[in-house]
Amino acid sequence: MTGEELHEVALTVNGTARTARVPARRLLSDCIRHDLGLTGTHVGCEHGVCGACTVLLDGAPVRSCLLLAVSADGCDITTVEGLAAGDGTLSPVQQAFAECHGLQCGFCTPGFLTTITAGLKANPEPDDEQAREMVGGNLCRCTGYQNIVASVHRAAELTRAAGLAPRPGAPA
Amino acid sequence: MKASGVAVMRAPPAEVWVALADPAVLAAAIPGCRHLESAGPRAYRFSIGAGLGSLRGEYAGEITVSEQQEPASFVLTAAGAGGPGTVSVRVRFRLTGGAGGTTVLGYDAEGGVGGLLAAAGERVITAVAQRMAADFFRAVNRQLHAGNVGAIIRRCS
Amino acid sequence: MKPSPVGYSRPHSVAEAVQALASLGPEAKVLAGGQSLVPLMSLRLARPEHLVDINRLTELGYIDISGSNVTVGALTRHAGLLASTAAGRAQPLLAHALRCVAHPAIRNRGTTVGSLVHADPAGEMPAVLALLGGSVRVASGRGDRVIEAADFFLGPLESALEPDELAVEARFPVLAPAAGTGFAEVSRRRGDYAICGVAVLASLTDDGSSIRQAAAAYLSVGPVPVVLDLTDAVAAQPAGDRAASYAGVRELAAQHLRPEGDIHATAAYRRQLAGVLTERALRQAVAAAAARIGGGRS
Amino acid sequence: MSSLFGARVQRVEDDRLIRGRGAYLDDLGADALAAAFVRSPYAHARITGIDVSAALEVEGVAAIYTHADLPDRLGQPLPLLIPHPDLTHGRTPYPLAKEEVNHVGEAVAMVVAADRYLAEDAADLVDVSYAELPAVVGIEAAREAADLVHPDVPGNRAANSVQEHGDAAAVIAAAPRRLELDLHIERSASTPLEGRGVLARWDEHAGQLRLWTSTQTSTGVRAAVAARLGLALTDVDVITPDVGGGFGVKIVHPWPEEVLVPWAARLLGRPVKFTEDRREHFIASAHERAQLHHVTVGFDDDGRIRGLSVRFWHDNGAYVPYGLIVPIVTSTQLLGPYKPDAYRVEFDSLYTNTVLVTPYRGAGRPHGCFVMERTIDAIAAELGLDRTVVRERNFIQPGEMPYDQGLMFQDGRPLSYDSGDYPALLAKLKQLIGWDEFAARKQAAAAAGRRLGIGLACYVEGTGVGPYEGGHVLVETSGKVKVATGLTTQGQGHQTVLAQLVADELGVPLGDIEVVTGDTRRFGYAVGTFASRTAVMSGSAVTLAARKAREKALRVAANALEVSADDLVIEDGIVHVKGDPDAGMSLGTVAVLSNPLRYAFDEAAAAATQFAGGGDLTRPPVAEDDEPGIEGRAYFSPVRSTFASGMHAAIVATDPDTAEVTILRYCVVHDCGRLINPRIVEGQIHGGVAQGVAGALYERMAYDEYGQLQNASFMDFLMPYVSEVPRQIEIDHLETPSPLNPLGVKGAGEAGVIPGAAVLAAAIEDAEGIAITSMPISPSDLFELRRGAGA
Repeated sequence: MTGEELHEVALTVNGTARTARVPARRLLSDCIRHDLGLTGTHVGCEHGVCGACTVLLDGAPVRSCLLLAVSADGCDITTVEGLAAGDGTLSPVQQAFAECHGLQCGFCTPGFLTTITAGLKANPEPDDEQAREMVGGNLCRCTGYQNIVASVHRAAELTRAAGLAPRPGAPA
Repeated sequence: MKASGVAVMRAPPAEVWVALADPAVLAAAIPGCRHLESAGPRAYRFSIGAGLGSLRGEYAGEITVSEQQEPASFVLTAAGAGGPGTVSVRVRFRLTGGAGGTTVLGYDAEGGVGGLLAAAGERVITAVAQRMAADFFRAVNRQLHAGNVGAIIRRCS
Repeated sequence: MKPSPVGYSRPHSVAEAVQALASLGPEAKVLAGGQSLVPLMSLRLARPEHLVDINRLTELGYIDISGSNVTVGALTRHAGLLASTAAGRAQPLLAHALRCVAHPAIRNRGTTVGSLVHADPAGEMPAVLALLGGSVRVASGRGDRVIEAADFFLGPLESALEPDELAVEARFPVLAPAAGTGFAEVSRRRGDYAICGVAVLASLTDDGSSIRQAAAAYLSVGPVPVVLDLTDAVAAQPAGDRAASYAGVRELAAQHLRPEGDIHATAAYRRQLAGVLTERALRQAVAAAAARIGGGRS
Repeated sequence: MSSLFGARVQRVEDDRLIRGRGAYLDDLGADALAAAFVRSPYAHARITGIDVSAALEVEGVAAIYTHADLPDRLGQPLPLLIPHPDLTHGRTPYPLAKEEVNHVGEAVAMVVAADRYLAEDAADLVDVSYAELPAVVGIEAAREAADLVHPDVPGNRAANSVQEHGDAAAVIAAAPRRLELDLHIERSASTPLEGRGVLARWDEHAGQLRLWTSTQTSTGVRAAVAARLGLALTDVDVITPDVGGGFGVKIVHPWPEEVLVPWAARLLGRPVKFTEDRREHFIASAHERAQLHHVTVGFDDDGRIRGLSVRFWHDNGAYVPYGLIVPIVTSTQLLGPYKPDAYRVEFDSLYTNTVLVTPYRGAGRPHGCFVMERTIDAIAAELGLDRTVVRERNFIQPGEMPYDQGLMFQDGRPLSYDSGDYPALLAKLKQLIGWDEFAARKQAAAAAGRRLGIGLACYVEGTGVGPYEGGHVLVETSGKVKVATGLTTQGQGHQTVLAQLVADELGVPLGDIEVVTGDTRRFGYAVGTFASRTAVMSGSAVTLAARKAREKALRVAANALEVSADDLVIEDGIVHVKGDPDAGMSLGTVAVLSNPLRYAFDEAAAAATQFAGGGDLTRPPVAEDDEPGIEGRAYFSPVRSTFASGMHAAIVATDPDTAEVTILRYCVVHDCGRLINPRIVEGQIHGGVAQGVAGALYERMAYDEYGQLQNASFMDFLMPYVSEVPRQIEIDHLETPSPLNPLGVKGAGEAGVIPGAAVLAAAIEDAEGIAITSMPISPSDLFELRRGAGA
């Protein structure tokens, strides 16, 4: 078997222009983790069920294990590393997870953080049903979700208090 | 996985029997059959491209025919392996004369898939297998009588 | 769980796309949302030799509501269609069913036309297309053609597209006046493939007093979406009446459907669900129709 | 400074993790080669040939290994970790299959390539020919033994074990009433979100191995790998990075990959990494839970249990590397808070051609609880008594503590409960869920066409088993405190809890304390993380170590301040005279003074050099019985386990049409002794309950008759989303301290999962009026039960 054809992929990741040369079959999750070295995005199943690999693609949550990197060429991507402010201040969602014990092993957490960040942007004041719906596509094996749902409400509170919208690191 | 059913073949049992024992007919009838060669008495080596839609795979393996009671019944055993996993199936065919020179071909198939197929394909395997069975009999019919397509009645247990 | 090697091209027009498909042959596959294809590739159950990525064909990202159809372009994502209030008004069943398609993150990327072409017997949108009697327009080097829903779904994961054809749009007929729709499904977990699902379309007499016609389409009970005419069981049943008995449809469904068992449900349980859900979806549909007529009057 | 013991402190672990700066196994070793495995597609087969020639052609392939390539020691079967006298036919797998495969997923060949994609391409091209053998699947097939998994293991029986106190048979025969039940629990698995993984670097010059592995026991892996690779312990470091959940499956060691990867890294002179994917985790790690039980119970008209006899069959899968822990725990923990006059338990541990079985959170307790609680519910039904009344009448009373059940526990020591108050727990639970008011609510619901049911279950959980753990506490000259313990952490919040304990002992702020777990470079003696033992074992050890450091610090400060140590206190990192904050010095300064120096490397150090003056010139700088530095090392080894307890109750609604089960309320009362951090304990309960619900209603391993696992993916293995777990888990605590450790604590990690199947089976049975004897139960199962009952 001879070497595969490589394709140039240009992405804006957390506000920074990045490029990688990857074969067509490279999953976006692997490209982010291994080609770009942003290992905060985790891979829990590689068939699109667990949501640990969720990133924001042009502002919308997607499973990075269900995208080929080549197909995301030219897109704007926000990963967990892009959620905190430039000065390191935690985003309201991150703050809420710390306050509410919203994580245990932390492996699924990046997927929840990105999902909720986008979710609260679309719906800043979710009721309990909407809060659960917001995280309804992400698996967590540790927390029983109790404190994750609490974190969604707390994050909404913090966002309102700070009078700022949840930030994807880069403009959507 | 079990499947049984009945196919009406537009030819008398004797002809159907001959057709089903003919490698050329089998090669043309087995869905996706790339290659079929004799591997000793009542044994064939095959390679097929099987599956449907996105779910395709290359398989290679052996078919053996046993328990022959011409022209009433025989057992066909096929075992193959390919990228997506392993497939093994054992089919007992029963041939009985039907109205107007037809043959009622009853079959009871019992099979299993292994490897990747079993792990992730479970949801559609049965349906795929039944469709392949239907295609097989349709094709055998086509061989028997150009264009004449047997009515396939499926029952699943 | 990594895809096997695959070729890749990214056409910038439908013409380029169909030309690529024609030249690449049957082992090439179209990549749209990829929410079904990519996991199959990662599991190496699907090993296409080449991918034709249509995500740059932004001209196919449309939703057109004119005349008798909601027409959805091949690059319209589920989420986009779900968000379209106009589409929701013209054919409420689209939104009902789309809400049951996996999870939001999947709907953000997955395309509605793609889910039709994938022809998963457990998919919601194939059942919707089948119930509404919609169609799919496909393009190829040999020209365009329109495939009616009835001819579109051949078997599990098998649609009527030829290898060199690209599905460019799906047409969902708009909801007729005095008609309503309902959708009900049971899945093990929220967002999973349904164990059984039912979409119902019902129309009432002009005065809205009783049912004129009703039909259901089922997912996960056969190799393709199954459409069942419910009219005989419920014709002339009073509408909008809580006490009205639609139990007849349970029998009908039980008689006509031949679901199979799997690791999640026995065939008998599926048959039971088909009946129960048919009645539930029918109630929704009748109530919706009655409301429209009521709304129309006031 | 107020005590942190019992405070709902925010976790110190979280900041890194929520920023995406965690370092899990696959986040490491960007320069490493990737390993992939060729795994058996057959449940049982002889390997008749392996052809790797085509695979070797794949570009980027560094090596492909089969059993034939393994050197002597490595070619042997993996160790039987926990030998038990009853385990007469223990069999363990080879790192790579030799001649025969015994379950789908067993590793046959190892491919090492430039990346995982290429490794999988090559693995696809390894051509293995098999001669299929009949597969033994399921407990019944194993018991019938028409076919054998291992030809030299008659009856597929790895072990037969019997324990008895009193003459159960006689007592049952003499009892006024008798019942027999058959109770079944299906397979599930730990399924942490992060699978297994291992990264190895071999330092050719130093002749040393550094291994990172996603494990629950780094010292265990270290010992096993050193032995297999013929290395000295001192030449092997094992480091546990962040671990994405364990729940039991990562206590098993060494996994084939854990010995093969470092061996290959040494051979190839390149770092090698294996990251298990999701499908591999389903077919190549471990499962748990499958057991079949036959119960015979004799009781009197008041519901008092006289004699109990349980015969059960445990499916241990293809191999038993972890011994008999699961069935032994079932057989001993089954008794829960009750005290039958006589008890006999006998089990067979049986081989099947399926993935091996090792502890999963609860480790045999959920099965035991299910059996005991279903039995008590059956007695209540038989006598027409309230289910809580029958339980009360069988409880061990607080005054009877410590209570010896007359059996041997999983640690080889007496099964003797240290403390607990079961009547008080039940009273709390009845209050919390409104047990006495439920009947009326159920009736009202029925009138409206809704089916409601309530159930409860009680358990006692042996936690904090030995043999020991240790702790090390070091005060740096900066005043920062470095703490290390050898066991590992998988998200339970150990760093936070251990830091809370040290902060209290040393009087330093939480932020000045750094806790390291599972790194053999920092602490070499340890056992591992299992059986809810960290708070008890490492908590106690670290506390004792901190006390030593404190005592030393006070002594040094007392000398420097020329006061009596008894007059000193440490507050906020300052050692000072009681009531006089100005008469003191920082712990950092004390650390400097504790280490007489010849060389000054900074201001602080200068104060400790030989010409700095001070000190008694007639005595040696370091006294004969003393050591430099402020540090303490201590070990904790309790005489036996602590026994936590709890009771759960749930109210469910069952849909008359679709047979779907909805949990309306789920209540927990819990007693794990003194609570170090209630927030963390509650988090552990939440997660446990979710796994309990999963095991009761959703998760099972669906093997077909050929030994193919049909749901080896998150598509069909139904791990619950938020939509499947109770909306609110209501928790109340009781604190009966354990007399067996300095903290009075008991374990809390597994508690939440234990009664799940028992509680929900009881609630569904109450709603449906149909006996529920097998779990998990799906809507389809319930529908079929209804059909069978003609309902």
